[in-house]
Amino acid sequence: MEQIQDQAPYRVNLEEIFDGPMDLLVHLVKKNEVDIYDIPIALITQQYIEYLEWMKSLNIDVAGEFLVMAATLAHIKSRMMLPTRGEEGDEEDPRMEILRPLAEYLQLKYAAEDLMEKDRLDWDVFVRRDFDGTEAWPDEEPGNLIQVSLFELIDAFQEIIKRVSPEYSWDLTPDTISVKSRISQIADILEQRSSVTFQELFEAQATRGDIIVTFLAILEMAKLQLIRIMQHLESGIIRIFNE
Amino acid sequence: MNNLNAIIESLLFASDTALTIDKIKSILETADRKAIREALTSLAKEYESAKRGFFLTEVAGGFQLRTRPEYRQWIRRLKESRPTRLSRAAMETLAIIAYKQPVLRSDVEYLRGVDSGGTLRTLLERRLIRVMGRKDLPGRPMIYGTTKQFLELFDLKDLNELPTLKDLKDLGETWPNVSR
Amino acid sequence: MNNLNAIIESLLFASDTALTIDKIKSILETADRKAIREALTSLAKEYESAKRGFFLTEVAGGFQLRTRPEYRQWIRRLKESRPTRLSRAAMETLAIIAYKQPVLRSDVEYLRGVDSGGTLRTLLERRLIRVMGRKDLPGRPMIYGTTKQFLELFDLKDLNELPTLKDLKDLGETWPNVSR
Repeated sequence: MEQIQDQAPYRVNLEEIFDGPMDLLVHLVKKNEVDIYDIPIALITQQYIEYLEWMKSLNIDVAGEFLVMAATLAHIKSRMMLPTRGEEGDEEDPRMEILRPLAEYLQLKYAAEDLMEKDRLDWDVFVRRDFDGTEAWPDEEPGNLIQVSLFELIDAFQEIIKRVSPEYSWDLTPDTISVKSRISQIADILEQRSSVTFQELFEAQATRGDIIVTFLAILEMAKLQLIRIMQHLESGIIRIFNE
Repeated sequence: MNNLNAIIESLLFASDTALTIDKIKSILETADRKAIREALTSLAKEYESAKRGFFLTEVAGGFQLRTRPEYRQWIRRLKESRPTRLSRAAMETLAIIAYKQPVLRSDVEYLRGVDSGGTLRTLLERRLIRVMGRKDLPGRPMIYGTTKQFLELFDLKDLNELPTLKDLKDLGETWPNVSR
Repeated sequence: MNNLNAIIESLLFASDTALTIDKIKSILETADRKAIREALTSLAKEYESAKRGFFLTEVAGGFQLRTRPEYRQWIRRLKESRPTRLSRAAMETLAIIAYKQPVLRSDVEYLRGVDSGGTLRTLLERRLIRVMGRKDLPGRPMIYGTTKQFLELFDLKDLNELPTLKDLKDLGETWPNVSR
C-alpha cells in the first residue's frame, strides 16, 4: 500500500494500483501469509471490503469489477456459515468458486514473471539493426516479400474513412464480410475451372447461414457481371460461368 | 575459420532478422543442410568459448547474433535505450494468451477479472499478439494468439520453450511480485 | 578474449554508426584512451588473422564493423530477399480493396482522392489483388478483389477473419500506460 501514501489531489483508478480484483485478492492472501488452499474467507472478505472503503475515502475510483468480487466473497462467506444440508459431506467447499480462478490466475502470474526474467530483446540483448534506417520486421512467411500487419491495414482503412465524407456508407458487419469472403472463394473456384454447378457451391455448406451467404454472394457476382448463370434445358442443372 | 563458417557468420552479422537454415541454404545455393547446421554449431561454440561480445541464439525458428547479456549495461548506454517495458497488465494478458492460445478476449477477461480491450489493442499494435481467426459464436469474436515477435522478444525457439507452469503446491513461501 | 575487448566488440556490434574512441570512452566511463585504442587494434588484428565474416574499419573518424567484401555476393542476395514494406499508398489501396471488394478502380480513386493506377499495378504484380471481371460500363472498367496471397500475407484463413471496424471499436482505446 506504500505507493498511495501521498494522498494525491487528483482522482486515480483502482486499476492503476491493482490490475484487477484478482490482483488485489492475491495481495491480501500474500499479506496475510495464508494458504490459498485454505483461505480464511471471513478475514479476507473483511480486508477486501475495508480496502475498497479506504480507496473510496482517498477519492480513488473503484471499478465495477472490484465490487463484483466483493459480492462474490461475501456470498462465499455466507455460504460457509450455513450448515451443510446433506450428511454425505460431499458438498463442495464454497471457496472453490474463488480458489479455482485464483489458482489459475496465480499460475499465469508466475509464468509472466518467468517470462520477464528471460533475456529480453532490446533490453538485455541487442541485435544489429539495419543501416538504411528501415525498421526490421522479421519474416512472417518464408518467400513472402511484403510485410505488413493486419493492424496497419485497418489503420489505413480507418484513416480513409475519417477523410471521406461521413455520408458514405460503410456497411462493414461480419455478415457483409462473409459475403465478400464467399465471393472471393467462388472466384477462386472459377479461376481453377471455367464453370461450377450451382449444386456444388451449396454442397459443402452446412448451415442455413452459410447457404444464405452463398446465395447472396452469387447474386452480387451476377449483378456485377462477374459470372453468368446458365441452366441446362434438359437436365435442369444450373451452372455458373466465369464472365 | 573455414570459408563456410565465415560466410555464414557474415550473413548472420548482416541480417536484421533471425535466419532460418532454409534461408541460408537458398542464399548459398547449397543442398547441404547438415553442413550449415554444423557451421552454426561450431560458430556458436566458438563465440561461447572465446567469450566474444555476442553469441548465437536459436530464436523464433531461426538463428540470430545477439550481444551477450552480461554487457547489457554498456549497450543500453550506447543505445540510450529507454526500456520498452510492458506494464503488469500487459504482461499478464500476454502470458494468458501465450499459455492459453488460441484464446478469446472473454477468456482473458475471465481470468484477469477486468476489461482487457485496451491491453489487447496495445499488444496487437506492438505485434506481440495477432488475430488467429474468429470463433463461431454470436458476434463472431476474434481469437488471439502470439506472434513471432513475441518469441523474439523473449528469446524463445518456439512455444514449447515457454517456461512450464508451476504447480502452486510446490511453491511454498514464494509469491509473485504482486504489489510493486 | 579479454573483457574490455569483448565489451568493445559488443558495442561495435550493436552500434548502427561508426563509434569514435571518445564515444566508447564516455560509455565505459574510463579515461584510458590508450587501452581502448589497443583493444580496437587487437580486435582488428584478430578479425584479420582469423578471416572472420566481418572486419573492423576506421571510417569517418570512428570505428565500424563491416562484412568482409569477399562475401558481398552472398550479402547482396540476403538483402535482395529481404522483405520490403508496403508504401502508405499501397496500404490504403489494399485496405479499400480488402474491405470494399469487389470494387472498381473509380471507387478506389474516389475514396483515396488520387489516381491509383500505379499502386493497383504494383499490387497486381505482387499478386495481392486480382481482376475479378469487368463491369458493363463505358470502357468496361475492371473489378478488383484480393487474392489467396493476400490471405497468406496477413495469415488469414479467409476474408471472414478480417477485423471489422466494430472489432476495433470494441477493443476500446489503447491502454495508456503500457510502460509504467
